[in-house]
Amino acid sequence: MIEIHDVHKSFGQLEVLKGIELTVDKGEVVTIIGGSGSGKSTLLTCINGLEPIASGRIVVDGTEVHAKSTDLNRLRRKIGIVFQQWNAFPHLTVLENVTLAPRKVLGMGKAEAEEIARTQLAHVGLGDKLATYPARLSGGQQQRMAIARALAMSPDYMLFDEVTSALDPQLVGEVLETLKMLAEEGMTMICVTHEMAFARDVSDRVAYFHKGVMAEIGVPDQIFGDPQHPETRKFLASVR
Amino acid sequence: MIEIHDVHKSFGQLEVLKGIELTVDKGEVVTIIGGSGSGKSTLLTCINGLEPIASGRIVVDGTEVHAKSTDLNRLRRKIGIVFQQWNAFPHLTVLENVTLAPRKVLGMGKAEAEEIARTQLAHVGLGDKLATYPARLSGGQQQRMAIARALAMSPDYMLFDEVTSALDPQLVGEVLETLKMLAEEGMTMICVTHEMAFARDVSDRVAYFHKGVMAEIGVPDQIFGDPQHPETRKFLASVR
Amino acid sequence: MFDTALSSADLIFLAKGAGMTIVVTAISVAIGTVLGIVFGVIRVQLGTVYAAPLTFFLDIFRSVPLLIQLVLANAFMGMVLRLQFSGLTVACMVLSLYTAAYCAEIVRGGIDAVPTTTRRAARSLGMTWGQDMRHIVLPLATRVALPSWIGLALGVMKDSALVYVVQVTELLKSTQILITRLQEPMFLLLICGVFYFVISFPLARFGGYLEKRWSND
Amino acid sequence: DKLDDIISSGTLRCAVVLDFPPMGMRDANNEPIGFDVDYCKDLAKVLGVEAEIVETPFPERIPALMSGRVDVGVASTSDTLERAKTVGFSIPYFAFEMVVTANDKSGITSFESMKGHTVGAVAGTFEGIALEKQVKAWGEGEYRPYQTQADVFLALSQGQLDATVSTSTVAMASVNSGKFDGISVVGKAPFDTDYVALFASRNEYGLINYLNLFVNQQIRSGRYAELYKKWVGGTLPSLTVPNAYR
Amino acid sequence: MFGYTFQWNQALARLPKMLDGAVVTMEVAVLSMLIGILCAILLTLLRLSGSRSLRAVATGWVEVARNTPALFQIYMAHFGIASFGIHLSPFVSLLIGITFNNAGYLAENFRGALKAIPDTQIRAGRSLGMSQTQAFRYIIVPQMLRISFLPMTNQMVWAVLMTSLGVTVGLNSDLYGVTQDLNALTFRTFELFAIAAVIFYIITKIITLSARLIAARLFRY
Ligand SMILES: Nc1ncnc2c1ncn2[C@@H]1O[C@H](COP(=O)(O)OP(=O)(O)OP(=O)(O)O)[C@@H](O)[C@H]1O
Ligand SMILES: Nc1ncnc2c1ncn2[C@@H]1O[C@H](COP(=O)(O)OP(=O)(O)OP(=O)(O)O)[C@@H](O)[C@H]1O
Ligand SMILES: [Mg+2]
Ligand SMILES: [Mg+2]
Repeated sequence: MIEIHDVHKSFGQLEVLKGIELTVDKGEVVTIIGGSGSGKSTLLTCINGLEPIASGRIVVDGTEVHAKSTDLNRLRRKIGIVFQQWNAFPHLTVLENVTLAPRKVLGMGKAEAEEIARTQLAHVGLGDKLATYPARLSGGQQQRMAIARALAMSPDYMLFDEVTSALDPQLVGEVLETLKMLAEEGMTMICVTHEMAFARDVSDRVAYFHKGVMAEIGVPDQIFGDPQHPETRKFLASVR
Repeated sequence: MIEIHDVHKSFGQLEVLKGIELTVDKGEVVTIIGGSGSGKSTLLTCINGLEPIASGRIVVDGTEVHAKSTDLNRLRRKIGIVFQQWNAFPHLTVLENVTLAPRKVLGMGKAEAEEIARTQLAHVGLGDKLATYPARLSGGQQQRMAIARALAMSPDYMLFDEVTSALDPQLVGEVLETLKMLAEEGMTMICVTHEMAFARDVSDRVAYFHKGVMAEIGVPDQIFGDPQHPETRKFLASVR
Repeated sequence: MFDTALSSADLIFLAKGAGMTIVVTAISVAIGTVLGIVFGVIRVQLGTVYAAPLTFFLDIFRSVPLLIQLVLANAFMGMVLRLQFSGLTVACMVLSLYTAAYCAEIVRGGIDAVPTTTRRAARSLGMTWGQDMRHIVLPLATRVALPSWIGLALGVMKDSALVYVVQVTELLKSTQILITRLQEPMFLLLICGVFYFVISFPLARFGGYLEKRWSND
Repeated sequence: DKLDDIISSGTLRCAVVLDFPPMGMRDANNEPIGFDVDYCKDLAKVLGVEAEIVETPFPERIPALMSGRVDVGVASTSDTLERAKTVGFSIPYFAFEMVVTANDKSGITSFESMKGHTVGAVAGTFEGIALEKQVKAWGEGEYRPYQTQADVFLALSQGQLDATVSTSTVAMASVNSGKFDGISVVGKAPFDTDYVALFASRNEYGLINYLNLFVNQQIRSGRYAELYKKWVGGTLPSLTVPNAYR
Repeated sequence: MFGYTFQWNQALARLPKMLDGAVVTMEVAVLSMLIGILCAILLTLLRLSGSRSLRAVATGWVEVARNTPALFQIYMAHFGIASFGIHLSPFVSLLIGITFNNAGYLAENFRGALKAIPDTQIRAGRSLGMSQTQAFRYIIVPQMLRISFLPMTNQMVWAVLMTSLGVTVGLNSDLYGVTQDLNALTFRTFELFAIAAVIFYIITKIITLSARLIAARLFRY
């Protein structure tokens, strides 16, 4: 379970998160939508401790992320994250990209790590690209590889940050399919996305962010069918 | 009038255009759709003589583009083109980007060129960005600047090559608005696009390209409502 | 074309000088690179403000003619500190720091060239700072830095021509000794130039090749 | 003190300039030879130690001593008062006459006729410093200092220099070597006789005393004349200054 | 603590002479840069030219400049050229040697800069009706200058440092030459060269700082 209590966060003068409250249960899929700069990405990077927070608490399975005593490297093993920019490790093959962390972080043997990597890569449809270097992959394939890489650590939670928005329209579909599949398998997920159709189909709940505040949260039918907050209405009108 | 007769074009072994026939009348808006690699961009660059052709003829207002005797620099003044990649000149301000060609190519005075540039920039909604450098502009703004830059040469024809496909979804709208406005003003235009809604709204005719061949051409209602060619049907199904 | 009194003993003498050039270069580049990596990583980790003293110190080696650095270091070690270092030691010390100053800059550039997004991805997989450095940053930074590093090594080899001022007889000095005796300056200098060219050129080409190869992926 | 140190270390390290024939140069095997080399070996012999020749270019002679890399300088060093502020000199062990060597095409026939020409010498030497002063006094012509004696004669034979002033010994050795075309010694330079001395650290009185006595003994024993004949030839120059003590 | 007595006032008394030397050093450096940039542009064009032999000449220049010691190049510029009967003053020889070196390195930089500019830029220019020359002059060259501005600044610093090699061809009016002459007179080696080092340091700092100011003014994008 991920519990976020009254989280505040600033970059210099700019307050980017203004008291976020959100609890994500095991197996739940929460989608975050909202305008550019509203703090969606920042929230995700705070959840796995890549960014410090100013005040509030983020608790993952009972461990407070930003406590001094927390071993972040250990915590991050159970929180997979995939970013908007494809950040494949360009000097490693697809297989090596996926096995690196299991081997170095979990101390797995080569054979075992490769076994897992193969499974995950097949899962995302890259079973035939094991020996390829990322530069040879399309954007969509790179994104799927990044997903497999995160999954190979057997995380309990997955965070996705606009994983399709840097992709050509033709490639978006294949990545969204992969996410949908994961959701159906019961993975706990927080997805930041601009794909409204996807948000509606897959989410248990949808949150709308506006200028660092979570303006509204609810089941997809409510958010898309009957938005309460005027900003949500404006936003949805603009993206349709 | 742009007349294209039986144009063939190859890159090395690869035949990219296989006998294209197309005539675009004054004031007409023709949209080209089609899969990746079908030769749409290549056709546009052949029309303004940036690429040579293997055989066939392209005639613009009675001048044969690929004839030896043609002064291409002079011909290009009347054919504006805007590319998918934003290619603003990064070392010049928005105003300087737009005035450069009128001054150096048409030999206009500074005051006159700026007068025109201001009008065109206001037209595309960049009236307040004159002194800004392109690096400070969003992708959509850069594209609109590129359109103003082409318009400042008072071209008789405009060619647009997927001008929105490198843009974030939020920015697509503003650029398409600009194109629509131009079309309504009676500019003769050939637009390559992936935006089907746009093609349907704006075009007089829509052409579907498939593997270097113009598989089908017709009014939007026919192409979208009742496509004749099986490939057209497949393509339209895939993008919807 | 050349009617020369150059004997085979002289050629051996020249080869010894060339050997000295290579020895001085190898030692200085080796020590300088290690120091440069350490300094470079420290500079990146500390940030501009805290690393300022180190930056200033290293900057001196890039802002004062090497000839003066050598003369000064020699005078300082010997006259002021009264340490009895051989000329070779002084030459290697100065050239090592000289190399380190440039190398730190190259290392810093290499590390900066690794996108933060890639480093974040590594950290978010649970890798420690050290693992990130070892498995992601260094391999990637090396690609950016290696061509410049080869350029640096070549530069140091060429600049080692100046260590004659601290009584180290390297290639150019050996050539001058032979010129004094044989009085055939053009011929001997051409041999000397060809020799420098023969060591530099293939290495320079290799650097260019790496750059081309690695810039593709 | 230093004298004891040398004796107990078993080696005497001498700074010698090896591009200054016939005082210091290299043989066909590139081994050091010359008047100064022999002189150093003689000194080592009387001290009962091995001689080690450390090659130093002209400008680096005194720094080499200061930095402790050599024990004494046997390097044809003029005993100027300016330098004596830094190092200690023995009594003179050799004296140079200065001559003018000119490129034949320049038409220079004497010291005076160098006026207005491009002339040069080795940077930082006695004659170099004196010549530069003279060119300034003439107010025309140009003075160029080169780093080595070899470069000076090279520039002279290439015609880059019209004339040079150098010690008669090196001028004769170079002209007679046959390596330089079209240059000849045209006359004396009216500079003071250049007395050169051995040098050591300024405060090593014991060593300097020893050097003084050594120079004196070399003359008395006839070894000075012997070496002079071997390396230079001709009339033996006097090492004493008329009407003065030293 | 030290066995050496510093005599700074002796050395400082000579500061005016050394500053005169610094002026000569700057003259050589600035001239060699200006001419070097012109040569480098020429070399860059030659290397793009259709003629095989012109390309070979340019490439040869660049490779020799980059693969042999600067000391060697300067020595050649004096004694090497002289063996063809051309006599140049030490100042000119040093200038030629450094210019040769500058041009070689800068030409290589310019080439890299050219590669870094996407060819869509030329296309964009051409499609507005500009000729090849116009596109090059108004679009490529300004961007090229920006990309190679930092390398040019570095080269300028090196040019200053390289003037210290002028002594090998008989120059004694530059900063290093003056210092060496003073050293031969007084043998206050440490003090004199320390002062020279400080002057060199200040000169290079002035260059890098003013380059930064110029860049801030010129390149506002
Ligand atoms: N490292 C940083 N330093 C300073 N400001 C930052 C930093 N990262 C983000 N910001 C700022 O914080 C605000 C929120 O950024 P964030 O990336 O969280 O927005 P977002 O909702 O993800 O937007 P988008 O949809 O464009 O990705 C923005 O104004 C951004 O400029
Ligand atoms: N300069 C070139 N050299 C070689 N091949 C080229 C070149 N430009 C284009 N091609 C090839 O020609 C074919 C047609 O390319 P073109 O860019 O015209 O396609 P397109 O229809 O515009 O596709 P897209 O929708 O992806 O932009 C492609 O297979 C492409 O790889
Ligand atoms: Mg974001
Ligand atoms: Mg295209």
